[in-house]
Amino acid sequence: MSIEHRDDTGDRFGMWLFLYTEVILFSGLFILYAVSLSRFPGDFAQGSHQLNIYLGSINTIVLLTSSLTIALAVSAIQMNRIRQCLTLCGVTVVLALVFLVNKYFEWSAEISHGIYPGSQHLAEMGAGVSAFFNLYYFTAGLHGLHVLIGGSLIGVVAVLTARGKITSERYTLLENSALFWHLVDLVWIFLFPLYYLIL
Amino acid sequence: MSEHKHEPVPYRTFILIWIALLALTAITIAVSRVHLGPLNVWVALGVATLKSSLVLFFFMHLKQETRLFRLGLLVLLVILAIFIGMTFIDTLYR
Amino acid sequence: MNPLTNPTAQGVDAVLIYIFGVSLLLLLGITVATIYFVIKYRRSKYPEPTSEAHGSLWLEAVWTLLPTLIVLTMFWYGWTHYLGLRDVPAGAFEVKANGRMWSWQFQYENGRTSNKLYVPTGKPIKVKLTSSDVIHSFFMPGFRIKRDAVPGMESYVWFQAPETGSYDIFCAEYCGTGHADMITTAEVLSAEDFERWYEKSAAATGVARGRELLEEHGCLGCHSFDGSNSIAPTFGKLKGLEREISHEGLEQKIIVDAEYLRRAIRAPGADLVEDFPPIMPAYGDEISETDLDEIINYLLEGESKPLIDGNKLIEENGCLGCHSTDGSKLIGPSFKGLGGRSSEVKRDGQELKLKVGADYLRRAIRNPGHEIVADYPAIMPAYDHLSDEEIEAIVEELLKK
Amino acid sequence: MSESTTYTGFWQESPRPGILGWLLSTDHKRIGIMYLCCITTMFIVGACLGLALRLELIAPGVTVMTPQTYNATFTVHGIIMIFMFLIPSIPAAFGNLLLPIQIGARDVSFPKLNLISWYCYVIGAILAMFAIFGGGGAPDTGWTFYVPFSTQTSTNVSLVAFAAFMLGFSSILTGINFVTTVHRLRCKGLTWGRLPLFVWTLYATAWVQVLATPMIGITLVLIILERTFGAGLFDAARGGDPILFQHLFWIYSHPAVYIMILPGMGVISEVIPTFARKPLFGYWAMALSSLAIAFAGSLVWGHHMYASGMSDFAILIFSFLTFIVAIPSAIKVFNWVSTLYKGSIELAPPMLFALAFIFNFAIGGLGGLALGAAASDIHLHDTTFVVGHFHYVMFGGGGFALFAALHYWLPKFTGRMYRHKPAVISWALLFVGFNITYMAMQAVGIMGMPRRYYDYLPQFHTLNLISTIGSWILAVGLIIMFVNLWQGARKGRPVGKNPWGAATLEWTIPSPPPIENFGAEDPVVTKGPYEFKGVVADEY
Ligand code: HEA
Ligand code: HEA
Ligand code: HEC
Ligand code: CUA
Ligand SMILES: [Cu+2]
Repeated sequence: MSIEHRDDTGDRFGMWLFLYTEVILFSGLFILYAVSLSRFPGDFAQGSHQLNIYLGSINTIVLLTSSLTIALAVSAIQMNRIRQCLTLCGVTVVLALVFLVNKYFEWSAEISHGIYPGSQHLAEMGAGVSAFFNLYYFTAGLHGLHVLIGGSLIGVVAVLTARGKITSERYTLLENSALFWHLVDLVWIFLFPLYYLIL
Repeated sequence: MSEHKHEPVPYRTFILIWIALLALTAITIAVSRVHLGPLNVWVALGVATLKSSLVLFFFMHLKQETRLFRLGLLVLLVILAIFIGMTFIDTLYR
Repeated sequence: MNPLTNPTAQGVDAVLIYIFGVSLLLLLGITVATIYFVIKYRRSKYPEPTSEAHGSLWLEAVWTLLPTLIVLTMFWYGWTHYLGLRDVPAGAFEVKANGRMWSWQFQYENGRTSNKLYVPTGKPIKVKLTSSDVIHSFFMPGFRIKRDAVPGMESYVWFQAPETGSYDIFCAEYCGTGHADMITTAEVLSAEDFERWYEKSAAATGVARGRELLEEHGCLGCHSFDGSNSIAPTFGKLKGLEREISHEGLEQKIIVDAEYLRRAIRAPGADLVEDFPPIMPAYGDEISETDLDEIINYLLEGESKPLIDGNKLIEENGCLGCHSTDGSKLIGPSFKGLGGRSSEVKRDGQELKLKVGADYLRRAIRNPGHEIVADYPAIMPAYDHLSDEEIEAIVEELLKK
Repeated sequence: MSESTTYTGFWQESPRPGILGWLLSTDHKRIGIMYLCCITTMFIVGACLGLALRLELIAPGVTVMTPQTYNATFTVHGIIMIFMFLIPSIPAAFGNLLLPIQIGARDVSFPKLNLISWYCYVIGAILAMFAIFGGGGAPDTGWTFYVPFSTQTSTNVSLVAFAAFMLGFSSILTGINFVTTVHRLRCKGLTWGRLPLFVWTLYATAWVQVLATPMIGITLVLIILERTFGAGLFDAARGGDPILFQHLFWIYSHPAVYIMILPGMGVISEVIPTFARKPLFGYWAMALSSLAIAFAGSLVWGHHMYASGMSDFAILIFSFLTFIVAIPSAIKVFNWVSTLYKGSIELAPPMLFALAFIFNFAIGGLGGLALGAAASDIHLHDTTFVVGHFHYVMFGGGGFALFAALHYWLPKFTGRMYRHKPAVISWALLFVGFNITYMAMQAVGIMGMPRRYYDYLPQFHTLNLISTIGSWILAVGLIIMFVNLWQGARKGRPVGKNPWGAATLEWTIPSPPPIENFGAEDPVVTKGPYEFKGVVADEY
């Protein structure tokens, strides 16, 4: 339309508000987790033992690193280093894929052991263990979905950057995608100890 | 409507934060091997909170943003605490 | 409503009256002030406002503090009386109530079960609530008590009835199609009557055991005998019936027999009757083998005598308080020789003579005001809470007298 | 005035002609109008279902529908009225129309997001309609979706849950937009102390939308997952807890009732000063009480669960906090009434609806107190008293506020005035019909009639009959009102900028407003929103 209004701070603030809604979305599952943990601490430890701590730790490192690369990408664009910015975005997307592939192997192993929501095996392991794995699958699943969305978003932003649509003058889109990606990381920062490290 | 432009954060800062994050991850895994009873959960949550504040304030530039952003975060955390805490008022005393 | 001399109702009513009373005063004050201002300061009289006040700290403080005080009293009053609903007096008589779609089953300490809640007067009763499928809620308006029956959890309510009588029990948590029919009553008996009822063995009730079991286990919440298939297939004429069922997704035809019925009750998921949802719960331990045999036998063979004992109903419903069976004239006409008698009645102000038959009797019980027998006052209550089957049973008995 | 008869403002000016000019428009006014159309449609559908419910309850036993149909009808009625009508009604329709103008902005912060939000709403509504009328069984869980029933019934629950999820998403996007807009786009001189109260309430509401709505999102997703995978998340035998579901549900759905009422309170706070020509009494108390309601509203969800088997300690806390929320509402009522004192009061149609709002809301809210007290709620919970309570606050409050807003602002946005006499007649019918319908409903609830009952015992008959008759009066009033408004919008007399003599910014620009609201120059505000000195009303 006629007079274009531009408000980068407003755009970022809007993104933060959106991130709040994401936090609340996950918090629903964390509430269920917290209540179940306080009810079945023993069973939760038992369930947690059956998760693969190595894959979990690797994924933690992967996500932390991807968080770094996307943060660096924002600095790069601010300093008008477009090539570096593109590389960093690329690395982030690759790390997102690594995370998902890793998750795929982890889940297939667990499912092949007969552990999945509603399975007979789970039912036999008792109420607390069932609750643990149900929540694990739904929380990690929702998180995985966010990894997928965040990764795609960064891919799109990288293309826009390459096309010159995102510049050192105008990079809110990149910044906001980075914010989203950091949120994905933040969720994992809590998810990891709560599901893998409860002993 | 004051425009608020950020200074680019130097790469070095981010890398230092990253190293700190990895170190904290190592710590939290290590601590989880020690049996502390219910304390384990609280330690894990404490470390996670520390890690997330690093991400929030540095990676997410919260340090550079105006007061409004921090106020918003505070509101979120208060609400979150209410949601979780008040649910426990029921489940713990049932 | 029932007279409120019971402790739980008195506690709750005190709170209700207090809150409603204060509310009414507040509402009145606000409404009167509004109407008064609107009339007094109408624009035709005051084209310009006579005050430009933006506010008044003093007034603001008043109407922040005033409501605070008012609501705090309400809160405290409500809370203390709520505690009264939770503290069961010592020595309470305990009954278990299990809710399921869509009936209540009460179980007493001596093993006796029933569909109505039978309790003695004057004694605190603790009802322990459980549910075997979805959430139900045990609600007795006459005692102002209510509590959800949640699957996997046990909760309770208590009450005490100073007088004998029959009190409604509703299900107050929405639980599906039959929610509104999940109604029963608490029959408060005198201590002696209750004792008699309590000790009486189940067999002595005059109803076939199979039928009783169907009622106790709530089968009749979903199934009927009258051929209606609203929620679940009817139990009417099951024997030898050809059924289309789906077995593990495959459709097939079978003939209803004992073997099939056994499966249908123990593992209803295995064979699904066409066009019905798979909502029937599986009945495991709670029905013993012998009871199951009774049920199946009853479903296949039925029974020769009427399902419901008409004479018992006539007694229970207090008909004999006004009607005699020996020909003597009480408040109402005698039952003696009723069948085939001709009777003078007044309908819509017009007098006519008619012969007593089943149709007439049905009307006379359901809607007694419609036709009034000559020389009798129009005081008979309408018995429209009786089911069709019950009316049929009563009519059958009456015609025999 | 001869030009103004042909002047059509944003109705004609558009970068794109025709229907696409609407469907792809990012203009907040066009989006607002589109919301208004959808919402009115939904209201009429929902209201007709409500009428059908009352018809079934005219007498005991099955009268016009089977039990299953009744269950589906009240579920659908509730879902439509809450998720598709009342939650978006004032914020999405009138908020979009007015918020930018009242703060002197050209549009909201994220106009494209605004359009996306409308599409989310439409998709959600279409999916819901499909779930309801598309065969397979309309959902029959009640709008509360309580488990385990909602995970067992074979009706279209998953689809309608997904639809509600989309509607929630739409609500979130609107909320994000409004919070950002209020923070970033206020024009010069429009300090926080000069914001119209309507903006304050929208702002408070928007925070609730942002912070509470995701909770219903995850709750609905869990129902869908549970129905698909049968994991037993709420099954006690598998480590779940049905009561936990109720917590998650009410964590959103109680704050949601304040999403429904707060903007309505904002409307009333605009209408009353205008027709009393007097500043709103206690401006800051009104502004802060809006924030207080929004905040405290997120502390009290447990009052829906007193009878559920929740811990007694939780009942103590939740009951206490419930009473605390009543205080800011009381402050508002007292301030409205004292605004009238020594004013110059004109009983124009918007004012009539506003006064009716105060009365109805007071009854509904005071009824809420009886529900908030633990002992009395045990008796009243899940009876028709609760149904009466929430119709009083939602319809008598939220609905009447919407009607006030329609009568107040439609002339602004259509440039034409409806006829006043039919408006007053419809108001009288609505007011009387409403109170008959729901007063009787509350009374029968006190007697102990449970809600969601298609059938009831004979002792409840008289009051139910009265209530049903009331609903017919209500229906007549509604039809007259809608026809009158429609005719006014089509061929009413043209109005000038400021027919009511109001002092907020929207009345300083032409009716209907032009596409970017204020032309080339952004407005500068120098006085408060309720300073009527020197404001002259245009004739209409
Ligand atoms: C617009 C929606 C809306 C609003 C504003 C409210 C407002 C309030 N509600 Fe209501 N409520 C609902 C919508 C709403 N409610 C719905 C939809 C349900 C049922 C959901 C379901 O189960 O399907 C419900 C159910 C409900 C229950 C649960 C009942 C049950 O199921 O057992 C309770 C219990 O505490 C309650 C309380 C309150 C209170 C205390 C307020 C307060 O905010 C009211 C404050 C207002 C006043 C107090 C009146 C105005 C002030 C005065 C007249 C001045 C004088 C006042 C004082 C001195 C205090 N509500
Ligand atoms: C904003 C919310 C809202 C509104 C406005 C209404 C409006 C009405 N509701 Fe609603 N109701 C709810 C929200 C609402 N309801 C909710 C949330 C529930 C709970 C559901 C649940 O339990 O899950 C409920 C439940 C509910 C019940 C209880 C069901 C039960 O528990 O057994 C009843 C029963 O009488 C009822 C009746 C009505 C009636 C008669 C109206 C009337 O006010 C409607 C008036 C309208 C008309 C009479 C029609 C007018 C006609 C037109 C406008 C057509 C004009 C058309 C043209 C000119 C083309 N409602
Ligand atoms: C919640 C409702 C419900 C309850 C309670 C219930 N049933 Fe059923 N029942 C059904 C439904 C629905 C069907 C049809 C679907 C199926 O075959 O599972 C059915 C089918 C049957 C059948 C097969 C009937 C035929 O025509 O083929 C029998 C026998 C039966 N039920 C017996 C019982 C008995 C005995 C009880 C109590 C101990 C009982 N049911 C309780 C809902 C119920
Ligand atoms: Cu059982 Cu409603
Ligand atoms: Cu509430």
